[in-house]
Amino acid sequence: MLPELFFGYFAAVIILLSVIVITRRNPVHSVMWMLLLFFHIAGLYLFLNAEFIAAIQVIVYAGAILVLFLFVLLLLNLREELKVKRFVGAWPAGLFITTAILVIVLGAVKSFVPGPAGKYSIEFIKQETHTKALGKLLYTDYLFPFEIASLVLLVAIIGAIVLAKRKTRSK
Amino acid sequence: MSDILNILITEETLNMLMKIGIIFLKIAVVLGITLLHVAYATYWERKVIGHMQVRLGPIEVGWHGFLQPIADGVKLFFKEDIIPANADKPLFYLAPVIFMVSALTSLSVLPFFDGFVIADINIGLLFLFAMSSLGAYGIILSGWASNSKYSFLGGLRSASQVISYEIAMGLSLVGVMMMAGSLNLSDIVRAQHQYPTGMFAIPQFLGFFVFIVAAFAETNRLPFDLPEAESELVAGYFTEYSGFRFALFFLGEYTAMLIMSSIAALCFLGGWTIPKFITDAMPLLMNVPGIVWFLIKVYAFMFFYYWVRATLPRYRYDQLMAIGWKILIPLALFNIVLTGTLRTMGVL
Amino acid sequence: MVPLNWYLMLSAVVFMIGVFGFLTRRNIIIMFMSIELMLNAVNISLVAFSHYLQDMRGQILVIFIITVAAAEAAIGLAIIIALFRNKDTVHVDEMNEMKG
Amino acid sequence: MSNYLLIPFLPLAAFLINILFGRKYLKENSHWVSILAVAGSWIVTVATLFDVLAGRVINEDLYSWIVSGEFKVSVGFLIDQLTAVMLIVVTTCSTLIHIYSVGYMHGDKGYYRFFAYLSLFTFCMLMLVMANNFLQLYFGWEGVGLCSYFLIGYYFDKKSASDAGKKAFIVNRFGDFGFGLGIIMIFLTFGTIYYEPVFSQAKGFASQTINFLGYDVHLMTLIALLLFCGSIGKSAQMPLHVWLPDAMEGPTPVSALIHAATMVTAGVFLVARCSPIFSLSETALMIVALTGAITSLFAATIGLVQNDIKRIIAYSTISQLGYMFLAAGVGAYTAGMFHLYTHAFFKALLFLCAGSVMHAMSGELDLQKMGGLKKYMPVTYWTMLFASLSIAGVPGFAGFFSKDEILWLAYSGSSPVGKFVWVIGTVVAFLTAFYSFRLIFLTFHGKFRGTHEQEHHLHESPKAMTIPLVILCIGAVASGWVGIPHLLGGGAHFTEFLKPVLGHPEAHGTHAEEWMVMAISIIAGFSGIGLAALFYLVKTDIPVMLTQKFNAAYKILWNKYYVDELYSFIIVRPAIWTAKNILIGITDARIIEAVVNGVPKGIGEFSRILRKVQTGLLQHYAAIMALGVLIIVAMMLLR
Repeated sequence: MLPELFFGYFAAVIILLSVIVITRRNPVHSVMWMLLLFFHIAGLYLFLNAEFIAAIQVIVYAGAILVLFLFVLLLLNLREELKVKRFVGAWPAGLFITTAILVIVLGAVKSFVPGPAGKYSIEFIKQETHTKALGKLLYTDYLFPFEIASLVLLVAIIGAIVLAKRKTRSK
Repeated sequence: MSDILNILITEETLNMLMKIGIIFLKIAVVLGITLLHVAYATYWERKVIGHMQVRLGPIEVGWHGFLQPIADGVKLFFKEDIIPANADKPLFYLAPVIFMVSALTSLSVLPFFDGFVIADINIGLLFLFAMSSLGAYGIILSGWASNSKYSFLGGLRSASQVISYEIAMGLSLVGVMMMAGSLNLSDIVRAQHQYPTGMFAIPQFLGFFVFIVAAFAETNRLPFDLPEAESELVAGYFTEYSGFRFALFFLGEYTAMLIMSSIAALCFLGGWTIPKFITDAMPLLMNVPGIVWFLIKVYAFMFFYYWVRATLPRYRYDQLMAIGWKILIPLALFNIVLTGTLRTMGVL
Repeated sequence: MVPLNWYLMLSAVVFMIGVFGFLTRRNIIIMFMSIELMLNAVNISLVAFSHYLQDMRGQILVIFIITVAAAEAAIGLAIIIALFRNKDTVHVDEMNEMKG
Repeated sequence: MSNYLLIPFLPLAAFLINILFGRKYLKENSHWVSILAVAGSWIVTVATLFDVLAGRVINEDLYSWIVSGEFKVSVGFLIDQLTAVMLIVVTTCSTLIHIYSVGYMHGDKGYYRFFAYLSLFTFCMLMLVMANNFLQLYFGWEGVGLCSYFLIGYYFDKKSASDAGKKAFIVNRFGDFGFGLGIIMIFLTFGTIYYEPVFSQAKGFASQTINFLGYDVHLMTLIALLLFCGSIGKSAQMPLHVWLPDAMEGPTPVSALIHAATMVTAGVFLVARCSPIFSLSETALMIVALTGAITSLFAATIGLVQNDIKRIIAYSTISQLGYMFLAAGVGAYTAGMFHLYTHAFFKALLFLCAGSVMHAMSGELDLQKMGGLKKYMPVTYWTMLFASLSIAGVPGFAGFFSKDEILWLAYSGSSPVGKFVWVIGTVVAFLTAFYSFRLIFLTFHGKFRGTHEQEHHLHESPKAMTIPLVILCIGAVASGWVGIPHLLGGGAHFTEFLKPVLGHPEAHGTHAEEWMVMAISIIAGFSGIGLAALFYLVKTDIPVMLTQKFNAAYKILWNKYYVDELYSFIIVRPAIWTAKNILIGITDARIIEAVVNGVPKGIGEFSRILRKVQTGLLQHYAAIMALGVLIIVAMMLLR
C-alpha cells in the first residue's frame, strides 16, 4: 500500500511538473520548476534503489545542466518574452500527434513481458553497495564506452567555447 | 473508523513511526545546536578579528558582548522587509530559502560522533556535493529576481565562482574517496582511524590544500568574496534584501562555513577520532567523547577562516577564476593520478 | 510492489509531454528543456528496467545518457548564444533562413 | 642486369621532377635534370648492349598491368638485338639533342616545359622499343605521339604551330586506328599479345583465311596490313605523310629527335619487330615495298623544288623512311634497320645544322635569302657537308653502306617487285644527292642574299650546339663502318648481329652484279651532286629557266602534288561542312540543347514544387518526424 502511494505521489508530481515546465511563460520559472522536477525524479531513483544515479541526477542535471540553462537565460535579454505568444499557431496539431503516439504506446506497454532477471538483485547491491557495483561494471565491461563518453565531453567543452566565444575581429 | 485505524496502526507502522520520530528528534537537535553555533560564529568572528586588529569587538551587550548575536537576531527579525517594486516576487522570496535550505540539508549526512548522524547514507559525500551545488541557485535567483544591476552582477559572479570551485573541491575529495574506498562519511572517518597517520590530511596534503582554497571560494569568504565586494558591488547579490531575508542569507553563509569546516574535519582531520599513536601514548585521552575532538577540529578550521579574513587582501575576479581553473583543478587532477598510482603500488 | 508497467507508463507520459513541448513552444530554450525532459523520461524507464530485471546495464546507460545530455546542453546553449547574437531572437518560428 | 629498368625510368623521373618543380624552382637549370637522366640512360644502354652482344636476351615481366579474363598484359621488357640497336639510336640521339637544346632553347620562357616533354618523349620511346607485348608497344606509340603533339605545338601562341600539332595528331589517328585493329586481330587470333608466343605461333596460321565482308582474306596479310597502317601514319608514308612537313613548326631539336631520328622510325621498327608476321604474307610485303618506293620517289621529287630549309630535310626524311620500308618490303629487314640506324645520325645532324643556320639567321628558313654562310659558320658547314655526303651515298660514308645494301638486296632478292623498286631506289638516290647538295650550295656557297641586318648578325653557334654537331658528324661518317659488306672486305657485323631476330634474305646474284649495283648507285649519287653543283654554283640561271619551261610540272611539285588540297577537298571541308550544318545546326542545337536544357528545367520545376516541403521551420520537421514515429509504431502494433 505504502509503496503504491509513494509512487502515486511521485508520478503525479512529475507529470504535473512536466506540464508546468513546458507551459510557463517565463523561462526562468520553467527552470525552477524543472529543478523541482529533477528532485522528484531523483526521489524516484532512490525508490528504485539507484542511489548513485539519484546523486548524479542532482549533481549533473540540477547542479550543472540547469545552472547552465539559467546562465544562458540570464545572458540573453528576454524581457519581451513575457509579452509574446508562447506556442506556435499549429499547437493543436502537435497535441494531436503527441496524444496519438501516447495512446498507442500506453496500449503497447500492456503487452510488455519482462525478460529473465540478472544477478544484480537488491540484496546483492545492498551488500556490495550500489556505487561499487556500478563502478566495477563501468570500469570493466563498459570501459570503452566510458572512454568514448569522456571524449564526447571533451568535444563538448571545446565546441562550446568555440561556439560561444565572441569573434574577435580579424585584422 | 476504528477498523480503518486498526488496519493502519499495526506493529509495522508503529515501528516506522518510532523511527520517524527519532529522526525528527535528531533533526531538531542538530538544527538547534547548529543555529546556535552559527549565531556565535558571527560573534567569535567579530571578536577574533577585533583582537587581531587590536580592538575589542562587541563588548556592550552582556558580559564581553556575549549576548550580541541574540540582539542582532532580534533586530533583523523586526526590521522592515523591503521588496523592490520590479522584482520577480516569487523567486525573490524563494532565493534565500533555497540558499538556507541547501546549507541546512547538508547537515543531515554529517556524522558528529560515532553513530550520531541523521541519515547514514552510502553516498554521503555525493550528497554534500549535490547540496552545495544547489546553493548556487539561491545566489543566481536572488541576483536575478532583485532586478538590480549590483545584485545581478554579484549573482552572476558568485554563481560562476561557486560552480568553478565546486569542480576543484569535488576533485580534491576524490583522493580521500580513493583512500577510504567509500563515499560514506562515517566510513571515511573509520578508514582514517585505521590509517597509520590517523588523518588523511598528511598523505592527502595536496588534496587538503586544494580543498581549503576551494572551501574559501565556495563560501564566498575572503580572500574570494568577490560577489559581495563592497567597493564594487555594494553588497552583491543580496543588496536588495533586508530584514529577515537578509538574515537567511547571512545564516546560510555561516552554516556553509560550518559545513565546510565539518567536511574538512571529517575527510581530512579524522572526524571524531584522534590518531592511534596519540591514544597509545596517552590512553587517558580515550575517555574523552568523540564530539569534543570533532568540535575542536571544526573550531580550529573556523578560526582559520577568521584568521585568513583578517590577514589576506581580496583577489581580482580574473585572478580568482585563473586560480580555480588553472591551478587548483590541475593540482587536484594530479593528486588523483598520484594517489591512484601510489595506491596501486601499495605505498599509500 | 509497484508493477514495472507503471514506471513505463509514467515514462511514456513524461516523454510525450516533452515531445509536445518541443513541437509547440516557440522559445528555443524551452524546446531544449523539453529535450531534457524526454531524456529524463527515458532514464526513468531505464532505471526501472534495471531495478526490475536486476541488471545494471540500464543504469550504465543512464550514466552515458546523462553524459551526453550534459554535452548536448553545453553545445546547444552555446549555439543558442551565437544565434541570439546574430538574430536577436530565441523564437524558432522566426528562424527560417533554410526555407526552400 | 636488372638495372636495364633505369633506361626508361630515369627520363620518366626527370619528366616528373621538371613538370612538378620546373616552373617555380628549377627554371633555367631544368636541363641538368633531363640531361643527367638521359645520359644515365645512355650509359646503362651501352652496358646493356654489351650484355646483348655477349648473347644475353632479356624477356621478363615487371608487374601485372591489366588482367581481364583471358586477357593478360604486364609491363614487361624484351631486350634483344633489335631492341639494343634501337636503344642505342634513341639514347644517343636523345642525349646529344638534349645537350644541343641547352644552347638552342636558351632564354625560352617554356624552358622547363621543353625539357620535361623531351624527357617524357624519351621515356615513351624507350617503353615503345623495350616492350615485350603489343599493348605496351601501343602505349609507347601513343605516348610518343602525344609528346610529338606537345612539341610541335610548343610555340602554341603561333597559330600555324598549334594547327600543325593538331594535324599531326589527327592524321596519326587514321594510322593508329588500323594499328589498334591489328592488335585486336592478333589477340583474337593468338589469344595473347605477347611477342614471343605470337611470333612462334605465327607460322601455324600461315595459310589461314578469314571471311571479311564476303571475301576470304588471308589472315596474316590482314594483320600485317593493319599493323602497317600504324607504320604508315607514324612514319609518314603515303598517303598519310602530310603531317610531317608541317611538324617542322616545332623547335628544331624536336624535328631532329622526334621527326627524323627516332619517333618516325617507329613504323620501321614495328615492321621489323613483326617481321615473322610480315614474312608470312607476300602480298603484305609487296605493299610495304611499293608504298616505301613510291613514297620515297614522291617525297624526293617534292624536295627538289622546296625553298624552306627544314621542309626540304623533312621531305628527305619521308623519302629515306620510304627507303627503309622498301628494304623491309623486299625482306631485307636488317638492311632497313641498318639504314634506320645510319639515317638517325646523319638526319639528326642535318636538322641540327639547319637549326644552327636558323639560329644564325634569326629564324629565317628560306633558302633564297641565304648563301655564303660557309665563312661565318665553318663548323656547321663542314658537319652539314659530311651529313649530306653521307645521305647522298658517297662511298665510305655511313649512308653509302646502308643504301647500297638496300639496293643490292632489292635487286637480288626474291621479291617479285624487287627489280622495280631497285630502279626507283636508284632514281631516288640520284634525287637525294641532288636536293641535298642544292641545299648545301644554296645555303653556304655563293653570295649572301638576305638583308644587311641579317648579314651583320651572322655568327657561329655556341659550344653547346656545335659539340653535338661534331659528335653526330662522327656518327654520320663512321656509323656505317659496322656494316661494311663482305664484298668490300668488311664483316657485315650489323647484319650478323641482327640475324637472330630478323633473319637475312638470300641474295641471288653474283659478285659482278653486286659490283654493278654498287657502281650504279655511286654514279647516281655523284651525278646528283654534280648536277646540283652545275645548277647552283656554275650556271645559276638554269633552274630559273627550267621552272619556266616546265611550269606545270614545277607547280605540281611546288604544291606537293596537291595532296593537302585534295585532302582538304575530300575530308576536311566535308567534315567542317557536316560539323557546321548537321552537328551544330541540327544535332547540337535541336537535339542536345533540347535535352541539356530540358532536363534541368524539368528538375527545376519539380524542385519548385518539392521545396514547398522545406519550410525551414524546425518544428515542422520535428512534427513530421513524430508523425513518422506514430505511423511506424502504429504499423508495428497492428501487424
